[in-house]
Amino acid sequence: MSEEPAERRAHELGDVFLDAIYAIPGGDKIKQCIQCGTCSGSCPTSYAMDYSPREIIAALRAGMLDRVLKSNTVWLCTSCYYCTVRCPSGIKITDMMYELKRLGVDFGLVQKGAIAPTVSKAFVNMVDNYGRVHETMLVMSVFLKTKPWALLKMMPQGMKLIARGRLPFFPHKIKGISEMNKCAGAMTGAMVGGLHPGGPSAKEA
Amino acid sequence: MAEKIGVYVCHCGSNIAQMVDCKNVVDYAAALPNVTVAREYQYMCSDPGQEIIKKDIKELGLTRVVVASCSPLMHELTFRRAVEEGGLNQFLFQMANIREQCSWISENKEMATERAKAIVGAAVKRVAFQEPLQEKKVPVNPNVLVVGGGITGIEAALQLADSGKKVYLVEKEPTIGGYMARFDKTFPTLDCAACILTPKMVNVAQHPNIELISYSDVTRFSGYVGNFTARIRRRPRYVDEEKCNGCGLCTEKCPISVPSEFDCGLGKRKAIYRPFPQAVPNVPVIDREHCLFFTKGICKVCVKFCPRGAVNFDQKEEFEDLQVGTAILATGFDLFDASKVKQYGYGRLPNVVTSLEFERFSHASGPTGGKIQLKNGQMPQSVAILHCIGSRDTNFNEYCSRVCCMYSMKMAHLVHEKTGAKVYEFYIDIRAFGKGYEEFYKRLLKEDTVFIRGKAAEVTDFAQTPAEKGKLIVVAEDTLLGITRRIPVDMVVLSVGFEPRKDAADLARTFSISRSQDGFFLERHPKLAPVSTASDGIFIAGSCQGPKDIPDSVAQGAAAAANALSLIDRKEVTLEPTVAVIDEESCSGCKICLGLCPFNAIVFDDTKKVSRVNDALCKGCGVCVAACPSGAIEQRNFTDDQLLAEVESACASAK
Amino acid sequence: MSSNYEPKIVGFLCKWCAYTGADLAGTSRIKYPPNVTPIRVMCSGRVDPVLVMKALSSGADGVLIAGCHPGDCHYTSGNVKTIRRFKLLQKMLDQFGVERDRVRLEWISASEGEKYAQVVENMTETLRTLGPLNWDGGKEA
Amino acid sequence: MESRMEFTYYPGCSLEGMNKAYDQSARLVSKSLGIDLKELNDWNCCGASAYMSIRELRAHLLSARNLAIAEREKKDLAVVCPACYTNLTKTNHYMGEDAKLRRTVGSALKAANLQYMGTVKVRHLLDVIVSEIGESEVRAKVTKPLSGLKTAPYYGCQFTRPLGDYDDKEFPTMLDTLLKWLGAEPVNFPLKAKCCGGILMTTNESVALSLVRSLLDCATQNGGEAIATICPLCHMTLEAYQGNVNKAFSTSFKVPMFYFTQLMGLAFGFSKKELGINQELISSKALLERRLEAR
Repeated sequence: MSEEPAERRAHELGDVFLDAIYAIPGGDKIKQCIQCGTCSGSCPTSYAMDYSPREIIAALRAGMLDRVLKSNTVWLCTSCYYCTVRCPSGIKITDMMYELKRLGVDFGLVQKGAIAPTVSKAFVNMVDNYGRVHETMLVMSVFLKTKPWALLKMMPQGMKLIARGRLPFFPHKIKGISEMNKCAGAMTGAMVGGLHPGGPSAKEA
Repeated sequence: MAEKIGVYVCHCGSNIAQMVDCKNVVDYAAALPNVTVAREYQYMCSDPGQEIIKKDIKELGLTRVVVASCSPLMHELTFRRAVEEGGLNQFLFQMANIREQCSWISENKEMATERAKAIVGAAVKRVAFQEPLQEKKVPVNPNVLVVGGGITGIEAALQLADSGKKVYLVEKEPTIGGYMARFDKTFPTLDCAACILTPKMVNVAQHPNIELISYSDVTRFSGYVGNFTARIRRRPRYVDEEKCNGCGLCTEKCPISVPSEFDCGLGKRKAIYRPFPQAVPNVPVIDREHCLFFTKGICKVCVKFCPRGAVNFDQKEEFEDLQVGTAILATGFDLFDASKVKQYGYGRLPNVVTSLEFERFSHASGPTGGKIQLKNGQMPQSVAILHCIGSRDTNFNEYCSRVCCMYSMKMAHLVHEKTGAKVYEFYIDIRAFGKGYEEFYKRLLKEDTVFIRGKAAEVTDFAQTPAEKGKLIVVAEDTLLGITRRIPVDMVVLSVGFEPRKDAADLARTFSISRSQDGFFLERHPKLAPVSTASDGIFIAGSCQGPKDIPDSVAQGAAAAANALSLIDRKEVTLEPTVAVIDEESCSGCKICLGLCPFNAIVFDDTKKVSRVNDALCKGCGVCVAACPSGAIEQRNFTDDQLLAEVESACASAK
Repeated sequence: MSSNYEPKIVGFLCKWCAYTGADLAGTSRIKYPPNVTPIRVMCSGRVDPVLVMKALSSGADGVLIAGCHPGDCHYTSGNVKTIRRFKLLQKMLDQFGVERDRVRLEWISASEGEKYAQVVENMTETLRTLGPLNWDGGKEA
Repeated sequence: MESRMEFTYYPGCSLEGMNKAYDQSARLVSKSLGIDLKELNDWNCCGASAYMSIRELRAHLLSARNLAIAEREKKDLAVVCPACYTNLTKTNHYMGEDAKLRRTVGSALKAANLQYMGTVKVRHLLDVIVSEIGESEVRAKVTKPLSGLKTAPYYGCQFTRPLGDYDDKEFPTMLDTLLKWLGAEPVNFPLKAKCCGGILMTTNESVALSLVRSLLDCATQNGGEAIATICPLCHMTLEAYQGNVNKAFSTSFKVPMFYFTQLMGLAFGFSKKELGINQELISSKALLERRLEAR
């Protein structure tokens, strides 16, 4: 009865999330998960996850979305795809993790203080503005937003790279950037973000 | 002539009635031309259901009957019999399938009812054109062909032979015994496999009613139920089976040693060899690939030492035709190739072995004399057994191989007993469904076998801690704890699953039988006809139908024998009269049909210049009927008139 | 055409493979549109083009011919003859101006219940887009 | 050398920055093998994982734009970054399989007068060199064999997973093969296709560093004196963070890193400068002198 509002929301969203996952190519395969643990055993970072990928699927199917959202699991996925190629049920677990990241961001439900969504957003901004990623700028902007002190720590490394000409200062902007954004605009608003109507970022787009 | 047709719509409990408005269908049928009576009933196949038909035939003078119920594959024979008992020729009956292909597949009652009406209407129209036919009876040849000499084929052959029937047992290897001959112990009772198998093998060898044809295969199979001809190809052994007394001197003296297939390449055999000491027949075979005579034209040591002059390098491949009435296929399975799953390191990491290799290690007459040992000859102190290798996996085979859980636990017990090593079982689910199996699982738990619920993710030799140095590390999520564990062990055994034989497709073609989606042979009915096939007189038993353990295989071998016996003891079988007939008046003698018939059932009469069908050979496919440019050929019970009537009505009556 | 148009399909199914496969779809309770009236033949090789034309001229919107996979024919090679005959059939359809998509040849084994259901579903969908045939068998021409 | 194979070439963002030596050396050795790489006109980001984490459709659109431009050139697209390979190929596959995605992305492309019919094949340069150019051609170019250079062949994740079907997904061997052709000695490297953790370096450094440490451990324990890479992110991670690993775990790794194209270039007789080896963070000078120049 005394559920936190966020938890209640998580419960309500359980079905929305499941449907969103079913909708990605091959997404409904999670119905056929046999909970064998191949994914988690194959995952290079599962030891640091609050819940293993197998447990994430179990929680999703049980409608316990709060577990999924509160965990650091999806943002620890490195896209190594071992789980995907080994899964005996043919589940594209990595793709599922991407979808969960998008859902978290779209619904504003990411873990507090998580850096990874910030990095991803900075990445997206840069690509949308320049068409390409400029590593120096990306790193700078992320650290300025999250932990500026860390930049100092990285100075010696950075100087080395600069000395070897490996840190160009100015970003390259592609010629087709405006037409690229026109293309993106041609897709409906809801589609540009995730596919999740109601999510705040869908409105932004 | 106006026919009097009776139409009977079956509810099949609620199977049909809940999706098809049967009353509506009956009303529709009653209004069709020539329909005298239309009724509905709960279960038409029941005795009272059949009685209704019989009574109506007698009292209303019906001349044709249509039953709308399940698939003809289920009950066509039942109703034909009822019609016959009612006094009508059984071919004046037509079945309308409104269950499998109508009610069961529909979600909309209105649409399903319309479809049912169309199907019934078509049957009513068709039945009016049907003609009385007489079934042909032919004698059954009592000889039986059994293909495959594993435990299943052995059981089938012995059962048949003991009842006095002649059995030809064809085995493609030099010896019978199959996989079971390679196993050490058998679960859950832990009988020694050889102790219970070898006596049966000897029985086969000595049985007066069994002709064992080893090192041979079936290349062609033709004819029809009760009267088949099997073409056997005998490969040359280069040793005369009649002369050889199995003394083994040739093998002893042969200078060439090569890896033994029987021992999975772990042990050696000679170029003239018996796969194992208790081989049946107890006659060696010469391996042409390695024999010095065949490769270099020298040596002949075996010839020199054979006291009976049995070695014969001039033997040639021979073909022989056998006449049999029935055949039992017990061709078994292949094991999954573990090297396909790269993450377990089979073939790359020494001491990762398959379960069959383990059996050979553990076998008293195996390459290590029954010692379970590592590549360096030492005894393992810890062993991991990985379940479901190649099974329950969409990347390889989706099905469960059924036996691996149990044989894995048997291996765990043997490791424990013989080495005292710590044993880990990595499993997804334990499937211990047979008699005494769950009890065996409990016993293993008591023996301190460590069961880790989680499919192994990988096996690596990269050590991350000093304790892992020099070990194989099995990485898996312990799903009951929700943590990934790294378990260092000395030996990893991969419990490989079953697969259809590589040549299963060819064999299915040779015998005109089907395969299920997984590639194993398809039974006629999964519950009620598990050893029959869609081809009359051809039975399947054991793991060629799907993975099975020894008790189930033996049961199926015996079941197939009983099925064959039941057919033989009928003495004669009735053949479907749905053969082709040629109207000599209309035949133009163009001979197109001759080239089309796959059974050479059509002959050309040179004097009358017309074609004629030999109805003993005709199997009633109807290909010639469709091709005849003069429309001179008809297929009984599938005549143009009948099919055209059915087609016309199928379209017209639907809404 | 009214929105509740339901195409009528005549299915010639060989007894050994396709008919058994269609039965399996039912036994497995797979749902698909009940638009096919099945007609059982011993072999797809029995399906004379005349039967197909008869179906189309009698009110069928489409015809499905289904047999064993090539190489798996119960009669060794009946379905090979079906393939050849089917090509001829397609030319006939062209002559009469009937869309080729209305007549399909499919290989369905006794274990492919799911495939049968998919084929019927897919074919029903195609015929819904094509609309009713209303062909008189070429009498006018 | 006359060119026998023509590709459009997609360097990817990371080859413009910290990994420009990869780009430099890839172009150089390709040219000498007769592979004509024409840089894709005005290419854009492939929609890499950070982008995919936020926007699905638009990530596909990014890849589709590149593919559409490549299709206009009527050539297949060669890439060197495995992550770019994965993203471009994924979009290529999914647009082929999923009609809805094809329609949505297709109509969006129209806004820029672009269209994509699905005819472009994305190829990884290593695959092209090993499968198409082949042993005899490569060996024929080798003037300074890398004799005795004990190299750990490091593939990383996305060279074959999930979509690259030209090599084994668990134990790829193409790089091993190529190293042998160059005269080098590929060492046993059980972790050859494991994750380097690079993507976590900014967000979860401790997890990332322990992954890097395992790789360095594994490579050196098996006798590797250098690591050959095919992925710019892996390369950067293993090169730039060896110091951090040493600090965190009190180790003392100093393993020189080479892009596979740099090793090819060395064997083909190009200078270290031409190949961008002078841009390295961990000096390979001593190693190369000991192994190659001492002979």
